Amino acid sequence: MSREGWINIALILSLLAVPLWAQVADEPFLITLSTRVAIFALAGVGLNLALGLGGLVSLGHAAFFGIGGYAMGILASHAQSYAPILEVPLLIEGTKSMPVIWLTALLVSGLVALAIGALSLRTTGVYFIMITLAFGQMLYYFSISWPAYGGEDGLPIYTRNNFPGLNTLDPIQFFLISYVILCIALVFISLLTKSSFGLALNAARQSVRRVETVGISTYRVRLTAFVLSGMMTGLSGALFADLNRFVSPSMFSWQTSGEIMIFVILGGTARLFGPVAGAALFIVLEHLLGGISDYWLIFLGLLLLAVVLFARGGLIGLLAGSPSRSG
Amino acid sequence: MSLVLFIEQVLNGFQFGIMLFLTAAGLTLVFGVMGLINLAHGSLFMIGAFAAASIAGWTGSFVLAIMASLAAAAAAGALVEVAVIRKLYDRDHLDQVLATFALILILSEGTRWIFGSFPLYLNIPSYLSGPISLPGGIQYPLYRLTIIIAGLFIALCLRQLILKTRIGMQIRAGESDREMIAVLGVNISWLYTLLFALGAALAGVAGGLVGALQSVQVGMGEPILILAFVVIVIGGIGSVKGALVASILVGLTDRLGSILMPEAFKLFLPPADATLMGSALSSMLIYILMAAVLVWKPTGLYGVRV
Amino acid sequence: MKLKIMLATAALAMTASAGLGETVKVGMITTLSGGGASLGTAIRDGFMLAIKQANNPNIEVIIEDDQRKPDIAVQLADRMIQSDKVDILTGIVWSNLALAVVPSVTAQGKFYLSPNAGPSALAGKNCHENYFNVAWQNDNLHEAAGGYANTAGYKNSFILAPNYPAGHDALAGYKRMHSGDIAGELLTKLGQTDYAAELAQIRASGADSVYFFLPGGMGISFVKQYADSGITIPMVGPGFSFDQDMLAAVGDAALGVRNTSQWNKDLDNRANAAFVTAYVDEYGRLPSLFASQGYDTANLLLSAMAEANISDRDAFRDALRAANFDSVRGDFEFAANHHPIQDIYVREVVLEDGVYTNKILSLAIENHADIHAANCSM
Amino acid sequence: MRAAALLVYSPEVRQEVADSILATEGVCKRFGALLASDNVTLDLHEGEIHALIGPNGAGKSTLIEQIAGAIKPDKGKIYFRGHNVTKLNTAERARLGLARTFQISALALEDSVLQNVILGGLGAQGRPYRFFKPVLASSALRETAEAALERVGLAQLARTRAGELSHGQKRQLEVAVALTLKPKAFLMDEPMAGLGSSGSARLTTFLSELRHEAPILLIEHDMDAVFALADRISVLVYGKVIATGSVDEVRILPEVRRAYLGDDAWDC
Repeated sequence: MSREGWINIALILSLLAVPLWAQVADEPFLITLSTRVAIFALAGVGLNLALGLGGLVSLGHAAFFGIGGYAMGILASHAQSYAPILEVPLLIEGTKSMPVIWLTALLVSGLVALAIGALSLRTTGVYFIMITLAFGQMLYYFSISWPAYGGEDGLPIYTRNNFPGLNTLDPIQFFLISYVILCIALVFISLLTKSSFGLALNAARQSVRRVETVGISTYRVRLTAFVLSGMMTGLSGALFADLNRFVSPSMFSWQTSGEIMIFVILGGTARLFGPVAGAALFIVLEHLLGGISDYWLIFLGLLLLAVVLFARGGLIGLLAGSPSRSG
Repeated sequence: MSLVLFIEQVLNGFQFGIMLFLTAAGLTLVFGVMGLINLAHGSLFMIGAFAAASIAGWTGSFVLAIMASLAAAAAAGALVEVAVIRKLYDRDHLDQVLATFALILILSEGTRWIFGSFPLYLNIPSYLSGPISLPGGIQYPLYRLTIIIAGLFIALCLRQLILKTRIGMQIRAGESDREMIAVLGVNISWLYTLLFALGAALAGVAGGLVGALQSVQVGMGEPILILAFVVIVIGGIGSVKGALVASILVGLTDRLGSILMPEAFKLFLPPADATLMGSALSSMLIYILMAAVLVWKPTGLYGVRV
Repeated sequence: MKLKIMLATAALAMTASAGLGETVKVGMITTLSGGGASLGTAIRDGFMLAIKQANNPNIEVIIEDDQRKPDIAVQLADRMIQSDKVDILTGIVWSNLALAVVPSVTAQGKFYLSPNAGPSALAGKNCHENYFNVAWQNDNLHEAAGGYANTAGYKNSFILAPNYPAGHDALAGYKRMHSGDIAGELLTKLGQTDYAAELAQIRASGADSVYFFLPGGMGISFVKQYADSGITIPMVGPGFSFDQDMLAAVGDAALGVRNTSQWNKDLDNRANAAFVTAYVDEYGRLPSLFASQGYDTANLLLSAMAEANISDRDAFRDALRAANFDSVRGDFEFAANHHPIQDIYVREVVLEDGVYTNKILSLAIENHADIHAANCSM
Repeated sequence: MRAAALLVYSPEVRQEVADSILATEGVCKRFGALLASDNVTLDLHEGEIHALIGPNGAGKSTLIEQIAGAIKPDKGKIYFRGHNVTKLNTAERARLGLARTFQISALALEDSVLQNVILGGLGAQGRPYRFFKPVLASSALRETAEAALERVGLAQLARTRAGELSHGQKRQLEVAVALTLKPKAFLMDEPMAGLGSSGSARLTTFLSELRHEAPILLIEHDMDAVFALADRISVLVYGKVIATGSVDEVRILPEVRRAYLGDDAWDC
């Protein structure tokens, strides 16, 4: 196995080992932090599909993160108040069941990604970056000013949603749920990278003309990737909302988009485990630097700058050397 | 709505648009010539406002304050260009987005470190304060009128600079063909630093001028940054003329939208709901405008580059 | 930022209030970085001043910055409860952060003492026995402004606020108490900094007064632009837009503006005089409304510690409910929903020895409690 | 089968062009003041190599781009296999069987040579939307790809990254990708450029055979290759076709003599 492969295994195992140890040592907060890492990593894995593999620099992925969060918030709040979401033309009731919420989050964020992607992918380069940012802002302002679900105050959900057979309020069990979903996403991406679709998407990033000339529509390939990417980020948003038992418009803010992007870059763009390493590093930094100074964001900025300027492969790139793409 | 009120709102839209133009012009020039997308442009706007507030507090002179905003932002721009931006020209947009995002964190928190968390004081000088009467019985604040005139003057200077001077020629050469300016024997890195500082100075002046109207505080640059991006994308990235047209368009849409949307909804909704719906929709209006323009013309109104 | 304050045990003998020996751990989550940092800093400074004065060795305070982000606040609350094992949380400035944090804190059996945010949900339907608000319910100052408008004889007010829940509550609060007409009502964009369009509408509306709720930088921008617009009708706002830490940035534009507040530095009571002097000595600036709320919050906590052990939740809760402390705002008691019943004043912005500050004009409403208590089943 | 589906787009089948596989009819394209294609009408028959020659800037590449579907003509129609394809985009025309190689190589340079060729096979299959099965595990795709590489002589380099290939090898790879599409016609934009003389000679032999699989519309500056290969030649000047005919007919035209045989140089 390659060096990167070993690093990946070490990474995913330590993400499991830390909370398990914390469970034994009675450090529940460490479990919460690890859950956060797993959920952010999932958001990053989603973005990385569009950004790393597809070369689509989306500065609007907070839109899907937020949609996933609100899918959870709206369903759970209606279940809490026993008020149906919709009565006409058909009865839709709220739910506290995680699998149903996840499916809804996947479906809705997928549909939103389809709409945003269909328009945004007509443009390229900076225009694409900016139009995705604009769609994110649109949803942000909408979520703030629409009072039905709390507006800027957000929407608190008093108890965590249910998963059959598990006690989700137990931190370690909720961690395991998030961890397993992250692992499934990683397996999916690793298969996708080697699949027909992965080949076409990767080639479209390198040369649009090449792909078009063999009769494959790059627009459709990219749109598919964008939708899948949005769905994964949407699912992570639903989990994040469940972790906090709260959703708010700040999930939609452009800083959230920036942070998800930071996870990807810190870890290493287009690396399978890049977002995992990046999210872990970000959370650790947030805690270490946050303890040192009120002005810790300066240090985060400097570090980020150093990674972009001098360590382009990110954390995994530093440890594993340059990637071997050919296969 | 009365005609006087409508005209006043149009003037407000113009004034808002002119401010956006000053911020967006530098951004679009830097992209057009260097191909660089700079998220930290809003921080230069903020630096201009802080410099103006400091100098105004120290000397009491508004003119000196505005000159300071120009000088400080230009200096900060040049410094940032030499230290960081220069290494980003031949990188892809992703690296540029990330590096300049990092610069926002550094510049914002650095400013807070130096100036503290409390907003600073900067006010309109007495000789520009208060409203004046325009023909037709319109009362309009003199300071805002000054901003419109000063902004148009700066836009005109910029046009002359680009069309009539040697530096302008080099800039235009750089826009059409980056290798060309090397052939002309121009010191490119010097030209780039100068151009970046020029863009920063424009943003800084905008910051100083706007600072007198609003609150000078950390984070004031981000909302204006996003609006400036909307402007240059609508105008076509790299086109100064496009930026001017789009600025006015965005300014008018935003100002008139926030007034007309609730009124329009009142035609078929109860007033409270109409205010709510209208306000919600008007806050999204310029983004809807941008999406519509891009769907219609994927490279903006005056854009040619892809 | 992590700041553990453990006061010297040597001081134990000297303090009269430290009657009971159990250590109380307090977690303060507040905004210390970014745009809203001035509010959190003031709350922290007021709170810590009271702690320092009490010199009680049995209290330990952990302070963390929430960056004004709800998810960070939730994470900090989880950490403080799970790792640091705090008994009491406090410090949150913003309603949306409080709504994210408070329900889960109280559900886990911890106390939350709010030094600022008082969203209506927590005062009404979702009130909780472990939640105490030491500042106000969000509507209070707006209601007081509506009441003041009646006494001042304003018949036709133009009102505006940002389009978000606290803004909607503000306008509703004003209208609840104001008996005159509404000349116009506007919801502005959150974070908006240019109010030219709104000012033009105010000018055209024929209103005889303006009431606005625009917190933070929005308020500074509005007041400056209002002063420059040539509009001469009187303007009224809630106290936090004309707070001590803000006034320097507004300058002359604020002079003469009436605003409502439950506290001011010239309130005539002994606790307040001592607080103002000590605050100026400690930090070299005049205290703000937020600082006074932080100070009261700490003193409420200290008063409960003097009467009950934290391990006896019921006794401690009773001690808190009794509110047996000298509030800097004078009389203070809790309503059934654990929100204050208090007097609210009208202040005017003045220039005193070259410093912009407020002075009290009159009482706006007396012994005021919020209306949401009716929805609270406690 | 795909072609049949596309008939829905293009019900219009013109008799006069039905016997040619590819045809343009009155194609015009203007860029500002420059008329890049001026009423261009030409066609490509089964089994032939039709060469397009002309000085630099005559609009040869613009014409190829329009035939391939990358640029839309302002006026005129393009027919392929009897269907009006003017409104179809590049990918749709490629799926009808129009293969193309580029003047400046367009390859996925980070990918291996094999991956580049497999992409062609994927396009020909029309099914890139498979997310789970490793693409290299498909024996059908691999065999087609390896056969194509064998034909152009790149079989040994299958695992090399495309970016590491020499200029000539990249050209060969482009041809290999085009082969996997099992095309009905080729568009080739200066395939000889940058090849050494031995490379040129090899490619000439190869193309000479290839025309029997599918006809080739060829842009080429190497006149020796053109005269050796072409069945017909069209001369394009200022966007206009000034002559079409056999090698011998075109060779004696005064314009061509001036341009290519040293009487005068248009190129300068």
